[in-house]
Amino acid sequence: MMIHLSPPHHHGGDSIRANMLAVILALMPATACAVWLYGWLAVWQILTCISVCMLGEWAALRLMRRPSRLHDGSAALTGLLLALVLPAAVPWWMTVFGALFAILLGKQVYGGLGYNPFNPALSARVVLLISFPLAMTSWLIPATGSGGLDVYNAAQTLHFFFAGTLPPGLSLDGITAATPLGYTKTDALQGISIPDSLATHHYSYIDAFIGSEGGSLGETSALALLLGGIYLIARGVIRWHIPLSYLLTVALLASLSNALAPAHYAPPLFHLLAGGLMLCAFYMATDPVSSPVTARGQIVFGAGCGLITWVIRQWGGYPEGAMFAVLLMNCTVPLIDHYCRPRVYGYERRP
Amino acid sequence: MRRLLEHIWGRKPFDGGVVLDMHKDGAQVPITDCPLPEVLIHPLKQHIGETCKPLVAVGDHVLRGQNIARSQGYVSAPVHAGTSGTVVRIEEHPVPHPSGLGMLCIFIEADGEDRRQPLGVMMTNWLQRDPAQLRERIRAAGITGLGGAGFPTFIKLLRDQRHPVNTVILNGIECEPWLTHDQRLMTERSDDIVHGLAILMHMTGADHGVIAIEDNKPEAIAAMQDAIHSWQCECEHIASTSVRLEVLPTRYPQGSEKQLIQAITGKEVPAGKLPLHVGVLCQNISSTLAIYRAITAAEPLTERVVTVSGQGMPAPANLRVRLGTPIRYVLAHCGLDQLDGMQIIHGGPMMGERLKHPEAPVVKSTTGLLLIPDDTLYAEHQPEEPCIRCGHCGDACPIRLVPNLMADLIRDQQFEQAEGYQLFDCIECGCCSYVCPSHIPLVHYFRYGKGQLAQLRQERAFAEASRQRSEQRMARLEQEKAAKAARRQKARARSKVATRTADKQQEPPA
Amino acid sequence: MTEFALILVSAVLVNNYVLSKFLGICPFLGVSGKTETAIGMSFAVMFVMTLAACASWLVQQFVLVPLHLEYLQTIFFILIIAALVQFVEMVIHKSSPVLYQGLGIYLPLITTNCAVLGVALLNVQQDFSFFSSALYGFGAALGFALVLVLFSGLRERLAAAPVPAAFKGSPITLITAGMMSLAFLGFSGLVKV
Amino acid sequence: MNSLVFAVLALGGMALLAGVALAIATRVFHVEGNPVAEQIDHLLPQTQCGQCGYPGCTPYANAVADGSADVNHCVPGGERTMRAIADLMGVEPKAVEEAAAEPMVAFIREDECIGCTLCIKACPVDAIIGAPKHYHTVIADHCTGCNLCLEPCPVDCIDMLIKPELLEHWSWPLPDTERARTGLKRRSQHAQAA
Repeated sequence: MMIHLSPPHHHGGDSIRANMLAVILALMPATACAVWLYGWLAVWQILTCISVCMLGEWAALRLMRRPSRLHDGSAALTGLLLALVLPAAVPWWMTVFGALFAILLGKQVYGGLGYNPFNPALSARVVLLISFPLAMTSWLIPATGSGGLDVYNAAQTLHFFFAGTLPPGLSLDGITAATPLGYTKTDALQGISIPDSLATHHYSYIDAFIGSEGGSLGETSALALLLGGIYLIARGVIRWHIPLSYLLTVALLASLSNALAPAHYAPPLFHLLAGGLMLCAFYMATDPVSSPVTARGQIVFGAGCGLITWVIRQWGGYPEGAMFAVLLMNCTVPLIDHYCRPRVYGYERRP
Repeated sequence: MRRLLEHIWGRKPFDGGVVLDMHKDGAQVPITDCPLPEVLIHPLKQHIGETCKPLVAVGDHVLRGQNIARSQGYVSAPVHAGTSGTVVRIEEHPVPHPSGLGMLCIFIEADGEDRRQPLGVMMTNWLQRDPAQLRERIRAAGITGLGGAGFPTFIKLLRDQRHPVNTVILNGIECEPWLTHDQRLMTERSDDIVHGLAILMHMTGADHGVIAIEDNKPEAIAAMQDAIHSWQCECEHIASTSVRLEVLPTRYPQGSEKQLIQAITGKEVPAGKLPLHVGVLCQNISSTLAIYRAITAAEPLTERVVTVSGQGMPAPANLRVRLGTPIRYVLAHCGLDQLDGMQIIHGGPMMGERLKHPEAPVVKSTTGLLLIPDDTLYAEHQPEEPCIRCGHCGDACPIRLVPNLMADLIRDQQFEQAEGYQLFDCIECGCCSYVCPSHIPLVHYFRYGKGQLAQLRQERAFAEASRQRSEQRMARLEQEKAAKAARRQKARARSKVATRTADKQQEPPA
Repeated sequence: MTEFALILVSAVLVNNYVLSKFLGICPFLGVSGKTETAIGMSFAVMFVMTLAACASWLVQQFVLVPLHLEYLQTIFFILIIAALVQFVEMVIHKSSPVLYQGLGIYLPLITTNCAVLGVALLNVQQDFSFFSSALYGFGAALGFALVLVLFSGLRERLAAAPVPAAFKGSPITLITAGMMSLAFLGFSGLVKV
Repeated sequence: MNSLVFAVLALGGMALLAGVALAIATRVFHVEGNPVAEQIDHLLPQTQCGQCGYPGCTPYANAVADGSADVNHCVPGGERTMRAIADLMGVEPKAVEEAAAEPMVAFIREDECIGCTLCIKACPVDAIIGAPKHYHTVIADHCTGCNLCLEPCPVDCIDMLIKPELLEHWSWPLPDTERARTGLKRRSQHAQAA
């Protein structure tokens, strides 16, 4: 039997592993930020997520008698991403459930790497949010904030994380606070205008940019996420189309609405820095497997994400819409791929 | 102005493409002659199009340059004897083809005299000749695109009133790694090349001649610059024409005709059309030299320059090889007797084919022979992993296809859908496979898909023809049956009448 | 104006018939194998649903209410829907035999599509005006079509995926539908209806 | 009592109305013949071999179109034809019962042929030529390899030969990678399971 090898007989040397490691590297600033804000709690959270994801992947592939793919780092990346979108105060079993959901139902059920239509980390995040709405919307006040909690040393956080017991004298209400998206939403329901709401909660753009405020582990610091995102674009791991069109759409819609009715619509910068938008724009929406492949398709995809994010934030029942937006747009990827192909050389029109 | 803007914006001269390690090891090695082997092997098809028909029989004595196989059909190029000698065999022999299958070849045993038979008169006064006459000479000389594709050259030189050619582009890009033969030719025979360009411009009536070279060949650029200058001094009388040198940034696959035209003129060749339709003629350097020789020296195409290089080659060489020389002989001349553990690539690493039999001869489309150790080659072909849809393949595609989606469709045997993604526009440059982080052999999938589609077409056509024949047969049988029935009825009627008349008393049977 | 927009948004996204009300699952799973068939089915359902919403409103207002026959609602509505479906079936058979083949049994089954009957009954329940019910019917059909077409795209992609043997076929389809439903939950609370 | 009459009348009237409307629609949208049968016929390889149990390709196409035959009876068409038909009919693909053999072509050993013309009569595509008492020969380009001429030959002088592989007709095989192979295997398993 003759083996036919087709040209090219030359390869550029790129690999899946290199791509995944680059994304993990790009997430390092955000991870560092999470540790800075939530101390040991963040460490336990992240380690649990990553190890459970890798374990789940190993077991699933083992069960299906398929070769192990742990070496390519995709499971670790899913774990890290999931950890970064979870609130710090989530108990361990929720984390484990989320991680297993991400790997098993988000990814392996579809045939493993490359076939999942939805972003695994985000689908797990949404399942957790819908199943445990209270736990998933309790945001710990960061260590650098006013709380000054001593839950942030190794032993007590372990206790808190695994047994769920708080140190004596502390109640969960006392150590949690709403995120800017959360309090503007609840205030809006009580008829308080956005500027007033922001003023009463001492909102500051600088804090939001650096990330010293409540939120999920890794999504608070826009600065750290931006650094990683720019690194990814510069290295050519992701393209600029999705993040740019995503962020631009949100900014555009926010500035238009804010200009028309500043009392009801938050300013664009608030939207850009708030919630999981940055994380979703640079790391979730750009997940290559669940996003369109063509440049034109990616722009459409990003714009769709932006539109849905803004609509849900503005009028929806949930304060944050970024993860729903990405998941919803993930549904449309096959159609976008099919209809947004570029014009082929030598043809007048696009197919 | 456009160029300046592009320079500021840093626009790529064409879409997609990749930057490769060029490995132009043989760039400084002058062209030398490869000695004549004892037996030359001439395959009957060395071009795109119809197979030729032999004009000689076993035992015939032929001269170098004698036409030994006539072209059949329009898209075809005749074959000429590589040296003087005797036809010893006409039989199947391996040829450079990815299938490794053989083809009918004419074997000529050299008599060592190497006597020539010219094609006709030497047309040194080509400027006074009719372009149609020159075109016929090029056809008769058996010249094909020597850049590797092997499309008969004369077809591109059609003078069409509706599509006047205004620019002739000489393709001195040589964007494949390792290959250096065109670069050496431009350095060593720049004057002849410029004359060849002038012939092409005369034939097509073009006003502009462009010689395109990538910026990694400074010597060739300098030589061509001098040649253009001296030619311009020589022919000041042809004032309306202009010849210039275009130095382009190095990028693969700039040497592909369509991409080069886009890089130089900014225009795209419409799908399914020739460059003629955008007023451009694109010609390879080697082909241009062959045209120059065919017209001024009445020499048909019997030799070409081949680069012998690669990781497994200690000293790279640029050899002038007689067409039909067995590849094993060429390699032996370069000091490689032992081919174990070596793979031979026929052509460049990006588009060349792995050669299955070193006994195969050098043919018109042999641009280079690369010797690559087994391990090195297999390291380039790593096992395929799942597609992560990163889209790098689409970014690298010079014709803006979506390779990963096409490969998915082909893997799923949905060939017609893949065709809807313009599968047949793929030029198989290999950029997509080169950049793929999952090591998916995309080009291989596309070739498989194209082959399956062609087969499907063929089967459909055959089925349609069979159906028609079957229907005709049915109609005929039907007709015969009807005729028979009619005859029988007539006969019965007649016999009835006969019985009645013979036996009037008796009742006819019920 | 705002009211109509809200009805439309609510019917298409928030209270999507397939993903939030879980009506019309049968054709949703049955004809979503190929995008082309799904688009054909979408148009058929859109046509039937909008007309059924209009016709059932008319019947309700001018036949059932005056004659005090509200208890016969279901039978009357099914009669109307069945006639409409028969008509659509004939049109499709004439205009596109391939689509007719592709839709197969699911085309006549629009008759028993609970989404269509659901629209007719909900219109009555919500006391919509004629235009509102037509719009609601159209919106619901649009939502059905949107989800069906998106889902068919996903399923085409899934067809080539090496899904583990135990999950091949219906399981993975249902899981994917569940995922979509999860994503559509993001729209909840968008319109307070 | 009254309301019951009303109910019956209203429902009956409604049904009558719908019935009349549909009757008119039937007239307007009447469909002649079965266009799907023709499309199926175009997908079949037209070997006219009868291995499907029908006397030719067109009868089989008609049978598939009206639902009386399965999509998997065409042996020479192989899996590809079956898939194409299943696609067109919108049914699940099924495994073809027998594996398609390599493309064959009939060849008559002329020195043994007695010129009986039986094979000529048997050939469904008129690919055999010859006159009574003269050698017959097969037009290789027209032969569909259906084997129908083997049976009637009284002296068994017809051979089925494998069509030679020509360089011009060679096409690239599927890449020899694990993924491509499992893909192919998956498809055939799927077809068998269905």
